[in-house]
Amino acid sequence: MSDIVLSCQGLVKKFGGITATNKVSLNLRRGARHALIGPNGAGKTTLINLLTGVLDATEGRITLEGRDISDLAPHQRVRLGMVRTFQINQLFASMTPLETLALVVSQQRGYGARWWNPLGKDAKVAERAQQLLEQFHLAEVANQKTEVLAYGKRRLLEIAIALACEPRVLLLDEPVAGVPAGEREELLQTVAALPADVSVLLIEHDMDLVFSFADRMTVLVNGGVLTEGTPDEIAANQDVKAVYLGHGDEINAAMPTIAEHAHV
Amino acid sequence: MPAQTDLLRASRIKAWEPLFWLAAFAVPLLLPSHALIVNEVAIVALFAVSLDLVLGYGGIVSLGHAAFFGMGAYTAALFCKHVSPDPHLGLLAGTGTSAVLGLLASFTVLRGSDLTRLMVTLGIALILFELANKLDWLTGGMDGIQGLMFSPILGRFTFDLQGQVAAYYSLVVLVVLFFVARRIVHSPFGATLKAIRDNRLRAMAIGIPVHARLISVYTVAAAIAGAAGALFTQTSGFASIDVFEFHRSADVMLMIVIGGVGWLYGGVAGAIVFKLMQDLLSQITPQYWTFWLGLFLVVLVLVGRDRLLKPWTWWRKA
Amino acid sequence: MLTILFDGIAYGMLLFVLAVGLAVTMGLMNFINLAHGAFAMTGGYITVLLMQRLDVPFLVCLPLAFLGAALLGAVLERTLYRPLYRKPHLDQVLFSIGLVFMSVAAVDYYVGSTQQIMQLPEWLKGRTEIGSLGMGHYRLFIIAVCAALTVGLQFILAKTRFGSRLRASVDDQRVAAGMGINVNVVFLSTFAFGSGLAGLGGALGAEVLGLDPSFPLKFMIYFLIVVAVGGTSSITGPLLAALLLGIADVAGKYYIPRMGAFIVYALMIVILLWRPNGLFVRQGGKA
Amino acid sequence: QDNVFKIGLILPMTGQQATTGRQIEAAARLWMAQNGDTIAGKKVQLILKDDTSVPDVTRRLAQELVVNEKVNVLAGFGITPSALAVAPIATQSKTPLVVMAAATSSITEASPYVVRTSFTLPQAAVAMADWAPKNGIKNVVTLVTDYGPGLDAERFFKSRFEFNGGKVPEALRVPLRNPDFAPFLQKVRDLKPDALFVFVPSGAGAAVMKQFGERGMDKAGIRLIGTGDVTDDDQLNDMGDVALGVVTSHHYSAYHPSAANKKFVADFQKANKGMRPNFMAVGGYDGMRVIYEALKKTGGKGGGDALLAAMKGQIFESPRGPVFIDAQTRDVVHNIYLRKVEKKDGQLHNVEFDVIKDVKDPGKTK
Amino acid sequence: MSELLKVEQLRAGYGEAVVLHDISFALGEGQTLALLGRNGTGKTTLINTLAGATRQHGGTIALGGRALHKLPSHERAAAGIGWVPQERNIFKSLTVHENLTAVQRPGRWTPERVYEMFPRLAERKGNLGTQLSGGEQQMLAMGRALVVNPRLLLLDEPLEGLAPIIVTELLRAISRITRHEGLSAIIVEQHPQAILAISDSAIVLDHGTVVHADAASTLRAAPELLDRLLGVAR
Ligand SMILES: Nc1ncnc2c1ncn2[C@@H]1O[C@H](COP(=O)(O)OP(=O)(O)OP(=O)(O)O)[C@@H](O)[C@H]1O
Ligand SMILES: Nc1ncnc2c1ncn2[C@@H]1O[C@H](COP(=O)(O)OP(=O)(O)OP(=O)(O)O)[C@@H](O)[C@H]1O
Ligand SMILES: [Mg+2]
Ligand SMILES: [Mg+2]
Repeated sequence: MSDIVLSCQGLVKKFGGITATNKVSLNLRRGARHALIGPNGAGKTTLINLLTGVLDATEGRITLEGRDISDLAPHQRVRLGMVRTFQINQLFASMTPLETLALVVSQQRGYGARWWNPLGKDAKVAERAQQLLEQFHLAEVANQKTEVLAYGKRRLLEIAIALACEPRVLLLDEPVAGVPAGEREELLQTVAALPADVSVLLIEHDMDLVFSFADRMTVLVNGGVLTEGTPDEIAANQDVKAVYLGHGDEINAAMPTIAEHAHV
Repeated sequence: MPAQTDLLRASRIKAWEPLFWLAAFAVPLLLPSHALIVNEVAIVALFAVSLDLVLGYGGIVSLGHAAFFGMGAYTAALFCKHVSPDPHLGLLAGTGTSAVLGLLASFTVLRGSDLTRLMVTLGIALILFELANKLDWLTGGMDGIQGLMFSPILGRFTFDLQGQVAAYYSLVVLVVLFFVARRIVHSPFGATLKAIRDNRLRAMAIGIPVHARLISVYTVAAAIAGAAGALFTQTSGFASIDVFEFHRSADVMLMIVIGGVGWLYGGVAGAIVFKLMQDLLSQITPQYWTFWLGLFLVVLVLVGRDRLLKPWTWWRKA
Repeated sequence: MLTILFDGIAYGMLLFVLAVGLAVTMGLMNFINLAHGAFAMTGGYITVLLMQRLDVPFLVCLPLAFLGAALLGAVLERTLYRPLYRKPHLDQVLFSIGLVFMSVAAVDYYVGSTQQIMQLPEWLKGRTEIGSLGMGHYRLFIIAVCAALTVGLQFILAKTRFGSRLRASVDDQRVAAGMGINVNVVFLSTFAFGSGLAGLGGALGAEVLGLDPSFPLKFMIYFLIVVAVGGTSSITGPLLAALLLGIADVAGKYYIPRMGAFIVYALMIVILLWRPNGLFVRQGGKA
Repeated sequence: QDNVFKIGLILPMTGQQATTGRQIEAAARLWMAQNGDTIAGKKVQLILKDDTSVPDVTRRLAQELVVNEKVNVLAGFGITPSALAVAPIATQSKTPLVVMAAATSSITEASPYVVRTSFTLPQAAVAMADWAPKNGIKNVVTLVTDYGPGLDAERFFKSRFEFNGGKVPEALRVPLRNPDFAPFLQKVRDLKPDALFVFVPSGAGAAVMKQFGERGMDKAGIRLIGTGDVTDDDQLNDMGDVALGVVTSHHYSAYHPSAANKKFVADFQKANKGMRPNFMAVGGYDGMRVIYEALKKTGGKGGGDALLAAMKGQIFESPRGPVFIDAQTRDVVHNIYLRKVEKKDGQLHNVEFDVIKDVKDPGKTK
Repeated sequence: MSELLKVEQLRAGYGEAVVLHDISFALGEGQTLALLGRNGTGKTTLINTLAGATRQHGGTIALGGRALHKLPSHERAAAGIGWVPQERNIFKSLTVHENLTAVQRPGRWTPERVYEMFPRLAERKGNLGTQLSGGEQQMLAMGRALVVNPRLLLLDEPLEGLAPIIVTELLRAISRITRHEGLSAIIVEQHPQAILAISDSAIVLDHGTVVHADAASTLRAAPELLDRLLGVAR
């Protein structure tokens, strides 16, 4: 099946006595818009950490484009095109967004080891960095240190960095957490607008977004896969409702009932 | 393009930089009585630049940087004694062996917390100290290698008692290596170092080979420290065991912290301030000068580097 | 050889008392206090001077050394240290080294630079032989004091909430205060306590290690080794590390005297490469 | 300006060697107080520098003193590497260099301008190696600090002692940075020699002695012998009764029963809040005498070479006894005394009970 | 219903900068207040000011008649403030259990009761704070505020990053606690509808001032008004 880009089989991760990931097998098709949902502590972030090599799996194999990458270091996996964002921002505090993006672009183009000419000497790198700044509304803060940026801007930079890596496979861990409701859609639109052959795996608790974004969904519970299917199948699945979605399909719809319960 | 100009701004040479170096070069000529201290400052400044590469840019704290300084010093001494009295070759040899040592040692600083690194580097320097003491057939033990005679610089300038030749020799090496370091920190390579220092996890996540980068910068820094050590031997005519001593590592660390880390001039400034202060205070009170030096450090930290070194901010509100 | 083991334990215990205060300030408070040795020196000088000049009995001097150093610690915490908790570690290094320099010169100025020699009371001078095991009474005394101290400390940190309130304050001062923890008092008492322990260590150690103004610099490395190897998150870590190093050092010097100086350093490097966060780190994950 | 005679005194005034610096400085100042500061029409000026026992600092200070201050004599030097580091400067600038403390044998060979007024360790060690076998000590373990002077002491003691028919079953070396002597002493105890020969830098002597006593080694029949550094006069009093009976060999004791010494000790203590002079002080005191005498003789004319020539061959009565500056080796020749620690007038003293006259540095006779 | 919290003319900010200007409002015992406003309008600053974690420049805060603004931060917890900071700020070197016990005060809420409410946490009792998933940290922050046994809960975006089912449960729990145990709460939230449903009243902030104060039910019934106040373009 050549259209499977990323896949893992029987992935297990144990932290002492806790099994955070329990025999997870997952296939990501080329160009997929795949969502990964599940209760808190189900092991979603851990799974991403395993796929990207931040954590070593206790058991199981991972293949990317048909190649076994289980033993590769994180940076080597990035070079093969698998890029992620973090649930909690991971930025370079003392660098400006411009420097950060110029650095990422240089590194992505294989210039990261150049030690004589200054960063930005290559006009193409600067150009691409500028482009990204504009795309993510960061141009006006391009030369401020990252540590003084407002939370929203930092969140945008977090995503911009990942896109600057020109991913083939993009893993997003709650990318819109902390972003106000109005701006969430826009952000995900940027992601949705990626080339059709880029595959995306999205973790998110905002069901409005997830259902409007995903063409396929996997539900993780207690470290293992509960079910996988199309959004409609998932929305209709009683087990998923029981452990994750709750009684209503959407939070807002659920609210009045709760309120009434409460007033009893 | 604005992005490019903004990016290149950091690496551009500022107007004051040539002035600073011109002044440095003028001192031994205009104030020949201070040539010796200029030489000493230039050497520790080079040493400080080397540590700043590791600490300020690579984010690796080290309390054992004297290991590389000492390696360079002893190599230069042995090279002079057994191979050739030519200082230029000796300098290269000192730089080279330190680089090799740095490469080997770099594997010990890849993992662990700051404290671990501090102690591992310290341990390596102390072990080299003990080795230099034990291998007395080679190193002269506690007495070191004494009475070395080097041939003239460029075949013409003999090291003089006043120290002018030594001062210029060290200054030239300092300037050259300083600008090499300057290129390095402003290059994409340097940027990846800063990225690693700021956030190792993210650095990995954008494809930076963290270990390889740390190994290379550690090796380069060790080489520069080795050059400083070689200069030390060549301008003083001996290598003594205390080049490996803890206080050398500690002093150089203090210097770059005084001047500010992650800024190559910080190391140079720290070296100047620390050395001159030490010299001046110990002239005034040879017994108790450490008290005043200590007081300076305490005040420096409490008041803040910026405010202390920029008097015009004193009257502004905190 | 039992005697060697005994000597190693005593030496290790001594290192422990000297370093445990640092494990508290550095490990728990996350403050790089290189001036720890200066507090130890304070305790040492209090003891020696009281004994020499005022003929105060040794056993009375020990608590006084603790209190004196603790008081000094408290005063310095209030006046100088407090603003530094939030500064970068390197600034803390610079600051505390500055304090060390000042203390060295000050002691030199007031007391002089010669080694201070302490006269132990007679009952601590002797030695008991049981078979092949020879135990110096003073070393026995050190072991007893340290054991009591360890148990006490362990109790305070594990059985009371003080330990977790302290760590909470270190993790996030602002939020800890918002949760009702009086951060200032927690820090002040911890720092004073750590300094007091250093003072006690200095008082106990003066006999074995000698005491002169360069004490804080001379032994700084040893304190750091103990804390680094032991890990900074518990009391048992530094204790076991100190014992390990003490025994290894004494045994190494006894059996292979030629390698004497290398053993401790080599051991430290090996341990730290193997366990970068120290031998005995606090591990979570056990529910 | 021309009428000033400058002495550059470079000493460790801070750090672990600070006591050496203090003793020598005090002695030098005492000499000047006793003998005035105008000699042969020249005003003698003492320029004190702290080298913190770091050789490259010593060297720079010496270089600056020579070039900028134009000093006539360099003096002081607490540790051997410092003295060695400065030797080439003395040669190059033809400035006499008076070593007042450093005790490794080879220093005087590093430059023809070096003159030593302290002592050499071989002198003291060999004297002990001669005395011990005659007094029922046949089997000795040596314990020295692992650095230049320590190795000198070990080597010379061992070879002379074995030459005299003694046995040295084990030669222990203690690392310079060593907080606890327990393992070494235990080793000695297990080896059960007749005596333990010790050389450690003066500060550590007390610790060795106390732990020696604590370990009950004296009761096990082991005697403690060593060079005089172990029972340093400066600290002897504080060491307490454990020091009683320890036999050492050295060139100076503050208890040396001569008029010259009594006056020296009294004046020294008066000027320094009761601090007792030790062998470092006498090295500084005699060093100043050598410089003064040479200045008197030359009248300040003829530069360094003349000064040096006038230093060689001086013979005088020092607080330590008769002293002779060997013209050939420029090293000090003096009596080495065997002393035992005893309590006199409520104070501990190194009481001399035997003497080996006019000991040359054995290091120079190879 | 008696008045628990009374804020008058409150001015506060960071350092010299004043972020909040002349804020006044009151809250009754057992009542819930929704605190709404766009990004960066000062919601967190207001919450933090009540908790004593910012610099107050003027005005008064009274909690049950007691002048809260005069108390240092750590005494406010004793006075009855329970705080869930926006960034959660779990104590990273404490275990889950220690996070609770370190700040616990006597009262109905004990760690055991927190574990009942969030069984997930019970399973992770011995984990260090940083070894929790994002959502678990959120639960712990909530539990930590409860074991202080406060009279007033300050909840800064308590639902962020929680699974939908937990969100509904938590909302239910909050309204249960306020109705039955007499606790009051101030809740900041990005989903106004969700929070208005369980609130009694609401205030909307803009540029650090109160631009609208109303009953929660009124606002909920007027989505256009709400959208306009919050500047949401739909
Ligand atoms: N380092 C660790 N040590 C021990 N347990 C851990 C560690 N990291 C994660 N866990 C546990 O593993 C489980 C899975 O965590 P993970 O972060 O993957 O959850 P998640 O699905 O991303 O949840 P959320 O939606 O709340 O972010 C959690 O219960 C967490 O407590
Ligand atoms: N530590 C700080 N120092 C200085 N200014 C700050 C600080 N924190 C916040 N601000 C400023 O105060 C203002 C209000 O911020 P606040 O965090 O209270 O907003 P908010 O309404 O909670 O926003 P969000 O919805 O993003 O959480 C902003 O303009 C912000 O830039
Ligand atoms: Mg997660
Ligand atoms: Mg907020």
